[in-house]
Amino acid sequence: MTIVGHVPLVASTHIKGPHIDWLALSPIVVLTIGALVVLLVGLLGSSAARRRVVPALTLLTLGLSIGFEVARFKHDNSIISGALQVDDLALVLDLIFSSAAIAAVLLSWRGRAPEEAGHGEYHSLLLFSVLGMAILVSSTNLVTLFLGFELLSIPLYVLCASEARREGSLESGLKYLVIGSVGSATLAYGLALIYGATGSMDYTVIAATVSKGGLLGGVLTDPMLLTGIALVIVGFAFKASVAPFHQWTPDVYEGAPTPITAFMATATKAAAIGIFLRFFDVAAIGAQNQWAPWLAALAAFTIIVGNVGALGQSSLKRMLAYSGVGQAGYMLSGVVVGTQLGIQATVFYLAAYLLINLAAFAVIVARQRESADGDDISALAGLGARNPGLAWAMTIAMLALAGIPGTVGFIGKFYLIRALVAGSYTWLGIAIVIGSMISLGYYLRVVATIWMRRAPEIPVDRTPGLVLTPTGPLPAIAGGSPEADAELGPGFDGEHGGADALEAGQMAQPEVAIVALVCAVATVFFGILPQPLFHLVSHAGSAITGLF
Amino acid sequence: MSLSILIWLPLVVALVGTALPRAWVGRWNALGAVVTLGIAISFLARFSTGRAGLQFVTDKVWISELGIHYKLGLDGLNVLLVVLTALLFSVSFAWSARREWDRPQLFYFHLGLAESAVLGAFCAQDLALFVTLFDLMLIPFYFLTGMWGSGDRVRATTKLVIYTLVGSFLMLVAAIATGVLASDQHGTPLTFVFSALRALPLSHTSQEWIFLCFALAFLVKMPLVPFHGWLPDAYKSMPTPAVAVFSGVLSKVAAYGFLRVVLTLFPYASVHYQTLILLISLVSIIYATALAFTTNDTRLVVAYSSVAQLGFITLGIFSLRPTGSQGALLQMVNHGLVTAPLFFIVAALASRAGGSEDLREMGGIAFRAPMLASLFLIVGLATLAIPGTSNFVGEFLILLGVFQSKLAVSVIAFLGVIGAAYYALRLYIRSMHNRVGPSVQSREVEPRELIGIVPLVAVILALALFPRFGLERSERTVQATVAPAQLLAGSHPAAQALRDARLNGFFLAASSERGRP
Amino acid sequence: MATTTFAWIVLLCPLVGTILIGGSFKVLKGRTAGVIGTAVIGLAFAFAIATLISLLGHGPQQRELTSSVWDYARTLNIDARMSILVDPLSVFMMLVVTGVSMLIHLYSVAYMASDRGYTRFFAYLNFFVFSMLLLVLAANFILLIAGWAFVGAASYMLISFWYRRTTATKAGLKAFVINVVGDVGLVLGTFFIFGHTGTVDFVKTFHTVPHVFVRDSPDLVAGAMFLLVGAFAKSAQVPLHTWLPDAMEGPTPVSALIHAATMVTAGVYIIARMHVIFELAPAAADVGAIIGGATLLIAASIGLVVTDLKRVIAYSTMSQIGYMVMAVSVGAYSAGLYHLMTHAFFKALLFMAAGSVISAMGGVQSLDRMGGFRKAMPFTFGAFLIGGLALCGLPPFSGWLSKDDIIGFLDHRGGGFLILGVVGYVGTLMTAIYTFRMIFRTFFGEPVPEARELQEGHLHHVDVPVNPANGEVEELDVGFPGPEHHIAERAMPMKVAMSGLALLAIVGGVAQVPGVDHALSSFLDTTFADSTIIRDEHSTSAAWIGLIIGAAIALAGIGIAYRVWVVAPGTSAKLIERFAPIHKFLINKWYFDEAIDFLIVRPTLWFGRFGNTAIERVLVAGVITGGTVSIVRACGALVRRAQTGFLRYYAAAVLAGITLTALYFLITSS
Amino acid sequence: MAIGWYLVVSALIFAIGAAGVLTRRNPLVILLCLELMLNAANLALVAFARMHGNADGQIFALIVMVVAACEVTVGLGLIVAMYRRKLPIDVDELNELNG
Repeated sequence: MTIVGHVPLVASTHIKGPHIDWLALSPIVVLTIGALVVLLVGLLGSSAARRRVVPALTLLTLGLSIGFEVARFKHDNSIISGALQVDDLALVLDLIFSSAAIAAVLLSWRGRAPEEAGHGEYHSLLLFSVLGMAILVSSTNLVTLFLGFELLSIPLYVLCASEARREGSLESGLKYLVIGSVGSATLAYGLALIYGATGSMDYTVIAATVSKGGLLGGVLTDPMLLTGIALVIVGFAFKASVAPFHQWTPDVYEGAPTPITAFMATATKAAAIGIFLRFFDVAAIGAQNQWAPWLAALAAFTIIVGNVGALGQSSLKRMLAYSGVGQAGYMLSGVVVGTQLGIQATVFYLAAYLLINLAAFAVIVARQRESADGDDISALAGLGARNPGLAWAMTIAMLALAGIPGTVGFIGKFYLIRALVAGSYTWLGIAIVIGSMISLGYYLRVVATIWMRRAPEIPVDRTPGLVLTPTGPLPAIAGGSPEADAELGPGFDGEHGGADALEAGQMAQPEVAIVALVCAVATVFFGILPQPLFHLVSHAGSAITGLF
Repeated sequence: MSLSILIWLPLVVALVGTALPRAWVGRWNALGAVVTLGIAISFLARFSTGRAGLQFVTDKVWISELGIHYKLGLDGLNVLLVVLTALLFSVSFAWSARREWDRPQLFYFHLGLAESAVLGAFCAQDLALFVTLFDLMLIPFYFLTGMWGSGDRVRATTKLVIYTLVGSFLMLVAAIATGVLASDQHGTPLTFVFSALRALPLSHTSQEWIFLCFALAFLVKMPLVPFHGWLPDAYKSMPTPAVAVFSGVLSKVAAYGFLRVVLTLFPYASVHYQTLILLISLVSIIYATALAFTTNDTRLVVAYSSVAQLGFITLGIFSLRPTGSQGALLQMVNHGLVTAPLFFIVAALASRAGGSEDLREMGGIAFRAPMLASLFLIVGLATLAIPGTSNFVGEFLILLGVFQSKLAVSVIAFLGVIGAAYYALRLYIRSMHNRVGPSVQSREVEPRELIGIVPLVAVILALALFPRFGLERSERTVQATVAPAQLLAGSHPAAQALRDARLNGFFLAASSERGRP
Repeated sequence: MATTTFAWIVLLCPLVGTILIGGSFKVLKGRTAGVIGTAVIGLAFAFAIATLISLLGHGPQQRELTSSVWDYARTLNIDARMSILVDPLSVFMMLVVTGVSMLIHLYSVAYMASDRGYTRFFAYLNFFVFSMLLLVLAANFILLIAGWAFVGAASYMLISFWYRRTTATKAGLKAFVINVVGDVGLVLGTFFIFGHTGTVDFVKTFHTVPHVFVRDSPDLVAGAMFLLVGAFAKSAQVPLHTWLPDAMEGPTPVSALIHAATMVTAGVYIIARMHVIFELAPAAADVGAIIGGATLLIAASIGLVVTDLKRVIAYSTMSQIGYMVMAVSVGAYSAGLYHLMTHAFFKALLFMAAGSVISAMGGVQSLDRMGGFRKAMPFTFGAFLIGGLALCGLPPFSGWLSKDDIIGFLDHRGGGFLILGVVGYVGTLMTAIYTFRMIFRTFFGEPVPEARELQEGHLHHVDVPVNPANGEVEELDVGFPGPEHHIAERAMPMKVAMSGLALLAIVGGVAQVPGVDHALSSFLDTTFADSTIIRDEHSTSAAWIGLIIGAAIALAGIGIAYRVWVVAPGTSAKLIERFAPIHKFLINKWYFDEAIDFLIVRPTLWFGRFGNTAIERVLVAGVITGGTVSIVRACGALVRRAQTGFLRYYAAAVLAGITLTALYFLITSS
Repeated sequence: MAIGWYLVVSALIFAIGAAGVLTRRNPLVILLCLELMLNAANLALVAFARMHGNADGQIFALIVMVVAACEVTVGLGLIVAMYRRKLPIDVDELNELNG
């Protein structure tokens, strides 16, 4: 009561808010302003303005935020009296969010979703979601945590449903909303319990209490705190789509507009894993020997469920959703070890995952617009012959997801496993590679469809796979037995057909092709020379002190 | 001239080739392959014999965070294998260049990538680099088989990749564990360089499971029974040049891995599991031989014969005797030299038997093709390791090594020698001799077919006269490689004396390891 | 020039011939290939004589020369060099091999004239001689094994020379595989001995063996036994002999070459060469002697009933080699080698004559179809008769002296060896019987149509040639005996070769006559100087008694043969039906083939088929591969089925997850 | 009055909300149940704020309310959109996406 009593008094006098380091806050500020501006511009009359200016502004905003994020590197400071911690971990993750958003904007440039939802709304919601993520990963306080969490979720609910004419889109939106809200409620309740147990919203205080509990007897005994942590795990697990809380993922990914799916698959996952790192490696690190085994179990379970679930999926988006579940398992295992190495490995993997997935989704967008099969795997048949550029992008993406050497995916897995072994979680490393083995089952299927299956629509007119020379060699020798050739024929029409198709494909939607190719090239480049990425994540790792 | 040039030249050539018109690309790549071979030979020429250490070392930091070095080097173990690789690939390139391929640019790109990866895997002196290239070299074959193969090629190639990567991925974990645990136990910064790791012996417990992972990867790649499930389909549907290099070289990378990685880094486990591996090899020899007896698919006869041969090679390595490993090393080269031409010969046979590779469709082909017949006979006799060929010297050393360490095993292994005589000649007789097959048109072998066979036969004959050429370069290195395991096995002359002195490291590490939680 | 240089040249000649003929097969017309082939062997023979002369130039103690040209496979502690050993034994073998081979080449020049594979034939033939020379000249185990295997390979090529005949290819394969068994035995033997001596060089080995091995030490016996396996496989001793009769599928000159001069004598040679080892391992030596004796009897008994002309001679070879193996195993080295030489003469002669007869029959080899060729082909008859008499061991023919030299030695050693001596005499009797059975059935009696046709001056010619082994019609382009045939009466080269051998078969005995000269044994003395077995030549009188007994037994045998096949031709039929079971047993060659087929071949093939059909499909493809895949697929199906699409199920799963997580924490904490 | 009771009540509310989400098929009702779950958290927060005697809990509670409002708004928007498209307002009918 006393507090309440004093409130008017305090109010009457000049309220002295906490000091704010605006420069440190700049990325967030930029995003906020950008979102509002975009929203307003979206209200302009001329559709031309909307179509061109709005996305352009969005890109500008994101570009600016990236600029500020890069500029703020190595300035580790907590702001607004410890509500936010804009350190390198946060900044690296912000980079990931912004890049994902840029890709999303580019992919939806000619998309149906912005048209139907209205460009202004669509893009500002996207920006708000990014903002939410930025806040989430830099939160060092339960309130900001929850705030960011919701700020990233709610716009996504809308974005998923933004292709309002498509039933699937609406369905996915509602499903995401309901299940997501259950998650939010759980999280809120968990946070409440933690607050109750520790009496503070501030990570540092919580950490102190937790590790104090850790000191006596080695294990926490306060059931309230434990339940709180449990519920928080669940809440995060939702966003990271960790099994068994993953079930919304395939449906929502399939239903949502593909650019949004791409955004969710990369940015949302990054945010969720980021908050896992932030919360468990800072606030709850004291109780590691209690939550680590459970998280490890969840990770292993997720790896298996995701990878086996992806087998035999005919919808590419669905397949990628399941594979995303599996990948979430990989990343979660990086959280489990709770070392700086673990953090670096996880963030590295997130960055790699961003590049790889964007390449894949860009190709899917392209195919959805070109072929009738939508995101069905058959839409890729014969792509290798008709559009080598996209074909290679998809191939590289698939191989990278499978963790084949020469791609950044391999380095990522290498780094993760190295962290796991060092953290004496070798068995989890083995779980990861077992997951990768299973995953080959569906990634290779995609590659095979691209290169080794004939495109259904093109009529057979070209020479068979092997031009028979007068004296032989006969089919069985130099490859391409008759039926194989029949199957191969059109898909394998020399480079001309391919070239035409290539041009056609890229003329139609240069930005999509560019996203695909850039990401693919980056995937290979960082697979061979990963040094830059390592520098990036090494900051992130050192951001969280108090870990070895 | 640094090894990097040798390794990456094929890839560069192939990349350039993708920009060339399809009329030229074949010759261009063949030229590139021959140049590569020339470079490899120049290295062989400059290789100083009788030294154990590495030569032509290139050592750069690749990924400092992971302690991975881009370290290449040649020593007795790999110098000949590198030349063999360059040779087989250039032969395959030349053979392919005389044929029409669909989308040749892509075909040669994959082949070139494969050559670079294999050469790299052989030259790599860093465990992580080795593992990387070991996995990478498989991928081009996925495309080669899937796009230019025959029969149910997609299924076959998928099976091939998954099967082999199952092993390789486990090996990845094992490799990382090797580096991490070694550096932990000795408190040194993380490294994967072989020479450094050799100085940081692992505890027994970790050696055991790590050994199993590596062994699995290598055994699947070779393959040995019972890990050969991928072999029949894959070999049946691969295009000829691909299958020639695959069975000629890629299987050797695995065997080489045993020598380069396992024996040196996990000597304790090598001794501990010696019997197991010997048993697997023995079973492979006998079983594969029996399969080769009865199958009517010419390619499969060759395929199973290579399984048996790799059984012998593994047998030699795990005799844990210098003689055995020396023989194994020589045999790797020999086997590569005979199996590749055999596949080209099979192609030539099939082209005369109405395209069928089935023995029952063949017969009487020798008529009007005396040159083909005599080449085939030479290769066939070399395949069954007839004394007087270098193959025999290899087998002799292998079996001598095994004889010294496990008498019974070698006596049983000789059954494989007898069996080889039967299936090799059966293959020759059923195809070249007997009554003329239904759709056989016999004609003399053409230049474009000879490209694949003659150079290799020439080398076979040369080696038959001077097997010493293949032996002298590896003697020292092999002794150094086998020494640790031999020491532990107690069969080393100075075992008793040295054991206490040299192995304290092991036991200390072991005890401390057991102490750790 | 140094002695070894001559030897190297001897070794090189046939190799050069092979490459020359094989390389220029396109340009060689007519009989050029044959001429070249014969010439190089002749050259080799000349240089062999040169080697002999220059070796005799050395003092008796300096007659063991080795020469090495390069490190063949020297590595680690294995001293395998490309080196030859020239000592009396190898020179002796060199002479026999080159000499007899030269005549056989000469014979083939005409005999094979109409064969489409003429060039190929001489390339093979030269390669065969080269391999054999490598075998006898090798100075270390590795090269010995190499030559050993090359001989096997060459025999394969020659036996299946008419490669369109499935019977021929089968026979070739059989010969080769059994020979590889021999190689393996040799290699294992080498391992056992190398394990202790640490060297593969012959001279070193023979010097070290007495020091590193104690008498009858297990490893030594094992080694010697495995060496014997090698010897038996090559020399067609029981039970590894089954390839020899089938080897008759090859052209007749090949049979002559394999059986007379090269190949089969290798076993005898190696036992003699390794005598140091065998004398230290009497157990093994005795096994050799016993097997030799057994082979001697078994082969002779089969020879009594076989009706294929060439096979009869083949079995006689087996039994003669039995004598030699017996001899060298018990230490009668010079005697054994002496018989080896004489046998080479008369057996080559017999084969040539047989070949001539078969040509006259138009390819038919069955005795049942032959008869009365005496007048039609007098020269062939004469040659055959000389060879036969020498084979039976009748005075004054060479066989008489050499064979009884062996038996005499056995009796002289006494003890258990007496039994072997008796076996030898029994063998003599049977030999006489089957030899003259051949002669009588071929040349005496009513002339068969072919014989009459020949008497009228026309060589019988079949219009549709068939494979005598299985009666299937030949494919006429290549890989079958040429369209026309050649008989000694009409082909000068054949005549010359046969007369040469006939002469040797008669006078070859002079090399060693009890009480008269010991040229051979004293020459070989250098090699066997270190033999520990009592070597004082048994007394001349005893030797002559032995010779007379031998001759008597042989005469008796001939008498029996005369009684059965000439006086009362029906007798043999009667005998056959009286002793039907025995005859059946013999005609089936003691069921060796069947036994081997049943015990080894069938099970192996069955296992292979079982592997291909059952194990591969069920275990590998089914369980190992398919099993894993289906398990993973099943899990996938499970996950997908859980993904019902119903919102409320998802919520339920979530709440279940929440509860589980919370419970886990609460339980673990308390 | 012990904090325990507040917790019991809030837990009950949370459970009721969850049960509602599970059992009800009408999206509107489901939204209400979600509200219940969030408000359970609010109750707990306020109680704790009282217990600890600092205002953080209450601030949090306010924010949760705002968030809840937003969620409901979005939810209602979706439902309206579906209604416009004549889609059945029943979550069990929304299973086009599955597998």
